[in-house]
Amino acid sequence: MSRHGLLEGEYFMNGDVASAEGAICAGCRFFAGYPITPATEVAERMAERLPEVGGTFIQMEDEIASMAAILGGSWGGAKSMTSTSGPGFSLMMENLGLGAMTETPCVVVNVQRAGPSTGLPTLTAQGDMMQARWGSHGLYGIIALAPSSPQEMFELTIKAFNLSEKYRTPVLIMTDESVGHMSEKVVIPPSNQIEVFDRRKPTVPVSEYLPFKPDADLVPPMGNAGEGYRYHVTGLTHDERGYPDMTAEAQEKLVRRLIDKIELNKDDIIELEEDEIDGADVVVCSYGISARVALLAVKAAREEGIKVGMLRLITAWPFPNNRIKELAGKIKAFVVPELNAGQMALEVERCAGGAAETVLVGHMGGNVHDPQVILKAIRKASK
Amino acid sequence: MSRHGLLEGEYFMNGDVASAEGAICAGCRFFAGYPITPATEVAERMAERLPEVGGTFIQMEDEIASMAAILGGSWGGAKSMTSTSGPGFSLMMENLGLGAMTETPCVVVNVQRAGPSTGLPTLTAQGDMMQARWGSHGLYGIIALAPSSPQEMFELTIKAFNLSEKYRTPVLIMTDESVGHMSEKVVIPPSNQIEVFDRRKPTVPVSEYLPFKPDADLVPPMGNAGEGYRYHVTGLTHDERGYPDMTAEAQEKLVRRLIDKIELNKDDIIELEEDEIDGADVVVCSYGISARVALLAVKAAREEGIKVGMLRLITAWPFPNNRIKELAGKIKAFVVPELNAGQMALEVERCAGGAAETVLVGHMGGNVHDPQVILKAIRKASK
Amino acid sequence: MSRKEIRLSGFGGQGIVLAGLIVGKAASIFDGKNATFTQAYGPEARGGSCSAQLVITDEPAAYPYVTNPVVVVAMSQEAYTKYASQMGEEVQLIIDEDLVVPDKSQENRILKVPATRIAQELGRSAVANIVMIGFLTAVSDVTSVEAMKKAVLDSVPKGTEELNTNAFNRGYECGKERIKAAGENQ
Amino acid sequence: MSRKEIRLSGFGGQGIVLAGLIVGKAASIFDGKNATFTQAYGPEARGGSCSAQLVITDEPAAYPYVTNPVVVVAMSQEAYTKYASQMGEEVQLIIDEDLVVPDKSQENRILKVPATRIAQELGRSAVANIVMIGFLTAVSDVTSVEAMKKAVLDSVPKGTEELNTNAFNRGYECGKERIKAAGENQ
Amino acid sequence: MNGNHEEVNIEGLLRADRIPHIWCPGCGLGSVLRSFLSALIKSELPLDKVAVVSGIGCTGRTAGYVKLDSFHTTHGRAIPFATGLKLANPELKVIVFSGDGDLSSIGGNHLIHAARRNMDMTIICVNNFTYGMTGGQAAPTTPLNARTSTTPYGNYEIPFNIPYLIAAAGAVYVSRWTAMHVRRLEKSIIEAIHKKGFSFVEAIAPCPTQYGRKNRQATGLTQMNYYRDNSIINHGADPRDVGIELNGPINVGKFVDIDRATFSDLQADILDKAFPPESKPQTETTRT
Amino acid sequence: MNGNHEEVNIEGLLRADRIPHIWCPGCGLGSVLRSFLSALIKSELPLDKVAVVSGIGCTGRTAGYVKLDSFHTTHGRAIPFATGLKLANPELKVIVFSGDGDLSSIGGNHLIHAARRNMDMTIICVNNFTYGMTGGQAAPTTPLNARTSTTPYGNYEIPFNIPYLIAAAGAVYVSRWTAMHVRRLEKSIIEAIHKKGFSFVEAIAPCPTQYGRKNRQATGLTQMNYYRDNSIINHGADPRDVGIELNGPINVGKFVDIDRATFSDLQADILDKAFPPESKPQTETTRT
Amino acid sequence: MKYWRKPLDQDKVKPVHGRIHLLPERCKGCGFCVKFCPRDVLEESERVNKKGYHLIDAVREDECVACGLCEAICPDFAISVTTEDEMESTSV
Amino acid sequence: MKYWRKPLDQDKVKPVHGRIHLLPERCKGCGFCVKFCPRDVLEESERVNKKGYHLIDAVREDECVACGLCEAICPDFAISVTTEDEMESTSV
Ligand SMILES: Cc1ncc(C[n+]2csc(CCOP(=O)(O)OP(=O)(O)O)c2C)c(N)n1
Ligand SMILES: Cc1ncc(C[n+]2csc(CCOP(=O)(O)OP(=O)(O)O)c2C)c(N)n1
Ligand code: SF4
Ligand code: SF4
Ligand code: SF4
Ligand code: SF4
Ligand code: SF4
Ligand code: SF4
Ligand SMILES: [Mg+2]
Ligand SMILES: [Mg+2]
Repeated sequence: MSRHGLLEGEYFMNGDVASAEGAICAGCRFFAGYPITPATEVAERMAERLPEVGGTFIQMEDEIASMAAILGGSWGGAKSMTSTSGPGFSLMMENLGLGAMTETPCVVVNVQRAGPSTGLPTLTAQGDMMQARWGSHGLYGIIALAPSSPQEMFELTIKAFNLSEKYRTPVLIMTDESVGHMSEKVVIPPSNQIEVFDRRKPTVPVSEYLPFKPDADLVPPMGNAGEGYRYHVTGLTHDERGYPDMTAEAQEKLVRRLIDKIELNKDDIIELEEDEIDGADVVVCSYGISARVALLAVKAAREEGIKVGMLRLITAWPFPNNRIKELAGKIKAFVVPELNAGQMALEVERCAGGAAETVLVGHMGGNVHDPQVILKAIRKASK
Repeated sequence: MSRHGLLEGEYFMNGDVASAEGAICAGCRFFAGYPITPATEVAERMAERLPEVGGTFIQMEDEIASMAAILGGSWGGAKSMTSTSGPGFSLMMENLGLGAMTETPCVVVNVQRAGPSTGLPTLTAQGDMMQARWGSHGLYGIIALAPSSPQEMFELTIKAFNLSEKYRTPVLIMTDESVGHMSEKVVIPPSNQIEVFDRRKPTVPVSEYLPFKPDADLVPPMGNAGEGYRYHVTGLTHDERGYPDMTAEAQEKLVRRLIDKIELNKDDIIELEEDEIDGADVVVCSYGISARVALLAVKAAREEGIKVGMLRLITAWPFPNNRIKELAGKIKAFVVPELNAGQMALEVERCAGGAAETVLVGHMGGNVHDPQVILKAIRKASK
Repeated sequence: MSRKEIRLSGFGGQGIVLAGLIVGKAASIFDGKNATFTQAYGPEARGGSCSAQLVITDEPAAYPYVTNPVVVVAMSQEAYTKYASQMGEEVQLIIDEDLVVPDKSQENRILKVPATRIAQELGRSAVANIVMIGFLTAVSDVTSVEAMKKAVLDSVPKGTEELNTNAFNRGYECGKERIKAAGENQ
Repeated sequence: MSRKEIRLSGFGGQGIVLAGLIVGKAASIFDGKNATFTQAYGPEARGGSCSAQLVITDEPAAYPYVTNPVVVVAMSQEAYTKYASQMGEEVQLIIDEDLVVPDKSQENRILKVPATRIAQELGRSAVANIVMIGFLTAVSDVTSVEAMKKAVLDSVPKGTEELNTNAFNRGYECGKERIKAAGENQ
Repeated sequence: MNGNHEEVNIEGLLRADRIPHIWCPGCGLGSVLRSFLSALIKSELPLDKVAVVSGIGCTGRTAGYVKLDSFHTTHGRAIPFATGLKLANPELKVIVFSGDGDLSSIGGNHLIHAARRNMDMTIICVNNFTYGMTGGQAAPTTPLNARTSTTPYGNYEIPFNIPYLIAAAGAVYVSRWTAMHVRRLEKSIIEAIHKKGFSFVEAIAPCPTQYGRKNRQATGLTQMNYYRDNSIINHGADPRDVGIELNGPINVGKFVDIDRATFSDLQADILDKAFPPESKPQTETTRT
Repeated sequence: MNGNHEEVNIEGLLRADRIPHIWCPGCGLGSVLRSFLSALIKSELPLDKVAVVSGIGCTGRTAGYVKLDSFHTTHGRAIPFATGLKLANPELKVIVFSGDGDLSSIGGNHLIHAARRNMDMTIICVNNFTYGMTGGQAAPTTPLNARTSTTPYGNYEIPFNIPYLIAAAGAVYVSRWTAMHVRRLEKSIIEAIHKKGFSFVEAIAPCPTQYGRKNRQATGLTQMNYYRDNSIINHGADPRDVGIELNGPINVGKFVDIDRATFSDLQADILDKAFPPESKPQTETTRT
Repeated sequence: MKYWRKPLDQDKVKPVHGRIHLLPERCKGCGFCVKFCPRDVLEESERVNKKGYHLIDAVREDECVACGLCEAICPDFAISVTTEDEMESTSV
Repeated sequence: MKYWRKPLDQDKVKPVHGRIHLLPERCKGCGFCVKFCPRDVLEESERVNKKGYHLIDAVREDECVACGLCEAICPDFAISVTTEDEMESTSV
């Protein structure tokens, strides 16, 4: 056996594997995880591949430990990742909050399956979208991306690492079993053509470094453990030195910034795919596998002469409030097909603010929508 | 020492203790918990009191185990409860989902403190309101109550047990450190004056009982373990017998009902407190400690001649969509003070649907709002 | 609608919280009013500064926090500096005279009680808080004397009733004397 | 826009998934088209029914699922009943003749290959899936022969190339024969 | 146990409408389940008062096949769920039947704490050295150097010696058998069921599909043969000496059988002291 | 450790701007911390490469007082966090300093798994028999019958014998001292730090405020006196014999000191076999 | 090193004769019964069931001593034994 | 039963003289130093610091052998010892 290093070229692989390869291209060198259907293949691929690129894979005793370990890994200087599905994602919530609070770059892949609870372990759903935003206690901002294909699993995993390093925050990949388990061609460019962002290192002398003092973009540069900073990092509310500061003022300053560093950099973070939006009466807003299914309905509707645009959420969180508001003023209705009982649809409805109707096309999961159902909703909404 | 049994009369006690006494009055006889500020006093009180009324207290090794244990306790036939705060609440999420999926009556008290992460352990906040709704993966409905005083901690804990038994679902008490740690007079009526609802038992012969076959109200009667039913209970998607059924159809049927049994019984579940809403230009919508702080601002605004109503969410989830929609058509604006960066305010905004403005008065937690800030928001909103 | 706000402060371990609870219980259970008790403390389990607040009203109080206290009790220098030293003339200030050196400006109007010393004389410095409650009852109209006495007895461990009654009485007497003296001085 | 949908089915353990991946790889990597591979399986780790679906298109396919297959391969009776028996005339049906007894109505038009038997003859029943792929390549235009051959070699464990090439060729030859025979029969 | 003996056979203890089960050909789980059901019948427990709790995994599916009150919970949480069940209704005999991964990986903490408390329940832990259900990843029981889908180059983690760990945590009964030792396993389960306190039976079983195939034991039968040829019956062995190595011998037998007060015994002791039996619950009506 | 010795004193290892610390008068945590810092200095490790990881609790506040890279994580999760830190940067010497509740209650699973893996790190576990920070509830270390705020009638749970549990899980170094044994504790910490693999030092310490007061040891000094009068130095004792009872003797000493390949050793072994050193990473460009 | 004795409990079993009953739809052909039968009564057959598993045959049923091991070890609850006299299950 | 020896390592300590330095704002009056000093050098005083803790005094400083135990055991980093000659910390 020989170490293969970075891949390059065209591969036929599934979304989970593509995500692992994306991570490796993005520079991920530490993975801690725990098996769970339908995300296991991410871990298995990392177990095989990380030794080939000089990284470390460890299977932890559970998802709590996995999430804690990647935070430690990140502070140790390695780009770090874990992957899971609903039940494990629920278990990661506490330490995801620690990641947000300590501004620790890392990537968590959630390949969604149907829940609640153990639900349908092998079958698709998109039921964890709100959990991605609100699943940990307290206040924080989060970035979540929603790939629709293996190629995007590859690309958005790279993007996730870049965003996590740039904004010093955990970034979530919220995909679904359909995308995770589907195999398609994945094109991996030569590594020198892949844009990779590394955490901004401190520029001040070691003794002057304050690990939580932000630059103008609200993000503090980050030194790694072992580099001589001797800093303190805590999940308690803290000041710029990282020292606990048990006051409402410190809370206001710190937590407001944690939220703002994502809110105020929305334009840089949010990525949407828009198709025939101009002049549309109805805009279908969807993501992940549902967006691909919806496209069939959109095309059929267009053939019927309905003016329907497609807005695909590549970034799910932060939510594109402004774009939705803007569109609401111009169209009759949003149609939101998703594999849940209404999650992103609530956000669309909120942002539409009554200016356009919001039609949820919900589905409890287990399989994808019948495109006809979406088509009917489009027809109705266009009237 | 002698066993005291049920209390009755007037007591000066804090919210945490009042919640424990409410639980005992409601018939709670099993408590499994893990200490955490500011909820520890609930557990400590139960440790002292349960042996006095013939119940069992156990301190588990963590919050995951606590949540799992109360589900087991409930199936064992005991009304069961746990209490926690943010970090522990995050850890309970997976098994909360199991409770929803298996339709297990139980009560979880979350005395909120400032987060994310360890945050400000001893200081107040309301940052877990959305987590209460969305914190576990997958789709489910939930009931959450938001007490504002020790007296309400007592009363709403009883109500929580009643709702959990009636609808076979976990019910959350979402209070805050302020209410949990504040002491006030609590009036405990004689036990025969307390309305207590017990789970509806099967009426069919043992051999015909289907543990997940709902009655007309969408809730299945519940037999306890050891009563001869020999049923199967699983967190997998299941049929009316409780057998795993790995199909999208079973998922649709089961999960839709889990959501509907709460949605369609909203009128029975939702409790609001309204004050001078008729003819108001502005309605302040708040809950927990914030509602009490807001009332000061509301009164000051009224003295200034502003027509301002007060809507207190006693039930936070299910959210009173209809009432908000109705009011939105009649008023200029909602003002929503809460100790977070906007959580219930998002729901208000969504339901207002542009018909009324929604003004969040956010606060990252650590202490309560300055009533002047709320007053200013009311003034501005009334213009 | 009458509203009285009271603050008791000192360091952790002095029994400030228990004192606050006693006052609250006296007002709400035994005087039949409404009282809201809240507390503030630092991260330390013991030894940090500590304050107990009470709002006593006829109707249930919505706003539970102290913003305009009528009485402030300080049992440590730190607490005095933080909670009492900035208070205007309208606020009644009480200190433990052995633990707090008041600012010059307040020197004359402040009420002083050697609560800890009296407690030590009674053989247990832990009852300084009860001495202080007795004193408070004497010098203010926060609650009735009867209510406060009942609340004390209802809140202390069995077997310590006599000690605590003595402590209360000693504080109460001291309060009456000081008030009288203050009256005579004017 | 051309779109071809294919379904391979059988029971778990027969290598259906690998077969599907080979077809997908052949089409997308070696034929330069786009292919989407999806699978469906029961809760069993092994022995349950199993199906692999492929959508092969010129442009990337949005909708990745099979609704109107042009070819259905069934390697078990259960799979045949579930996936093949209801298919209309326009759908090409292929079965392992030793494992599936087709419905009377389809008896005549169905393509049969003793894939498992051939594999056993080659010494490893595990290569029945490769025999089937050879057959499929011969009787349909799902992918080019070259592409499929490359895909097979690219997907099987090192050291088994010869065995698999043989299996492919045996299947391919069998396919060509059967096609010819069918043509002659008409 | 107070008899109330019921005429029942194995078939009557299975949810016949769910058989054939989902387990693979040659999987040892069915054999262990059968030993368990047989033990249950011979134990003469009143079956309405027996509850089976499983976590998640192939083994965890057991709860779904036994015609008893049966709970299929979350991954790793069978024991705390069972704890609640038992404490809420002490009449129940609670049996946890779950996998090595479920009980000793994600559920490891509950395992040691329940043993520590000497919670009155019986654990049947099927150890197939892997996570079968998710496709054969390494478990905390996977021997050093073994191949699994997450140890493609060989496992570099040292496994637990579970009997030793459980003994150290406080279990009063610890034994190990394999799926091949059907009769001895059955006997041991009967003993465990009758034991007061936390009893633990490790049942080693083939997982040909996910573990065996990757480790030169391609069928269940190969694995069973291996057990037959490499098991050493070693009753009373010091638990610290019964660790398992790849291709090494397997010590089986009863390793621990001691007596110690259970959680409920101690609880009763202490509460009876605090509330002497004469002090009946009463309603207090004074205003305090 | 490769010297690079730095002139530093204890004061220089403290975040002086955070002293006085929040610990109570008579709390033993400060004494243990001092022993640790002194050990660290004497160990001559390059201090820039030392990281301290704590969980949550009074003990957990330690990370905030040491002037080193220091991480105050979530309750119970110090060890997995430390695992990530160590694996991402193997140059680091990682020390976990946390409480008995944090490490053995909520964090118990990570504790046994890290010991099993023989992850190269040193654990200093301060055992004050309670959850100090949250107000003195029972911990898995609280002796039977002891009073705590959640065992108002006396504790009815049997505590862990932590050294035994850790030894059974796989630790290569296990010792116990009390806060009173400042010098021996220091020496043991130095040994533990220099030990390759998972080393564990239990430091028993007074918590007068939450534990002592409820159990007739009202001050730190009473507790320290108790340790002085009741400790038995018992090097090499079988870990199974060192459990602690209320008002009983406390066995102290070094109980385990063995050699065993660490996680990283075994990882290197296996990966070196899979990828012989000559096979350098390369970029594969074939289309497959 | 091998402390192995077989067959299990053979000595305690009365030398009765047994009859073997197979539920073919349950059998998965694992061969446990064939291999561990102390009397070598069973053999794998050419017959396959619906799922494609090879069924077993009691080719030497006369030799069967109704020890019940095949029934006890079968992971699929597919095989059972009755004694010739009673036609009842010997092992519960 | 008691294998206790005290004072710790006393024999290894050179009989030098020590000076005691107290940081009064750190001392919490726990008495550990007083109690465990092998030479009985220290005593609790009447003086209290800002937080109300009783400070300690080196009432018999002449007896101090600079063993460093008080410094080592002080949980509040409040006391240190220097030798008379060097005025340097003896224990790192
Ligand atoms: C929280 C969570 N994490 C992961 C999983 C995925 N999962 C299901 S079963 C299993 C492993 C089961 O292993 P074991 O207990 O040994 O059972 P086996 O399948 O081997 O019988 C895992 C990791 C899950 N269901 N929930
Ligand atoms: C998930 C979670 N649960 C509970 C808590 C509350 N909590 C904080 S510290 C602590 C116990 C600490 O005990 P120990 O580790 O023994 O430390 P000590 O305070 O005794 O030094 C608990 C339960 C928490 N912070 N997070
Ligand atoms: S995967 Fe393994 S454990 Fe699971 S059913 Fe198959 S053989 Fe048994
Ligand atoms: S509560 Fe206990 S452990 Fe915490 S600082 Fe005080 S004495 Fe120390
Ligand atoms: S009962 Fe015994 S002898 Fe008869 S076939 Fe079965 S195993 Fe063989
Ligand atoms: S043991 Fe059972 S499943 Fe296996 S071959 Fe025999 S009868 Fe069939
Ligand atoms: S250095 Fe030693 S002798 Fe001197 S005061 Fe301190 S403890 Fe006593
Ligand atoms: S040991 Fe330290 S804190 Fe304690 S009395 Fe002595 S100097 Fe003060
Ligand atoms: Mg397993
Ligand atoms: Mg502790």
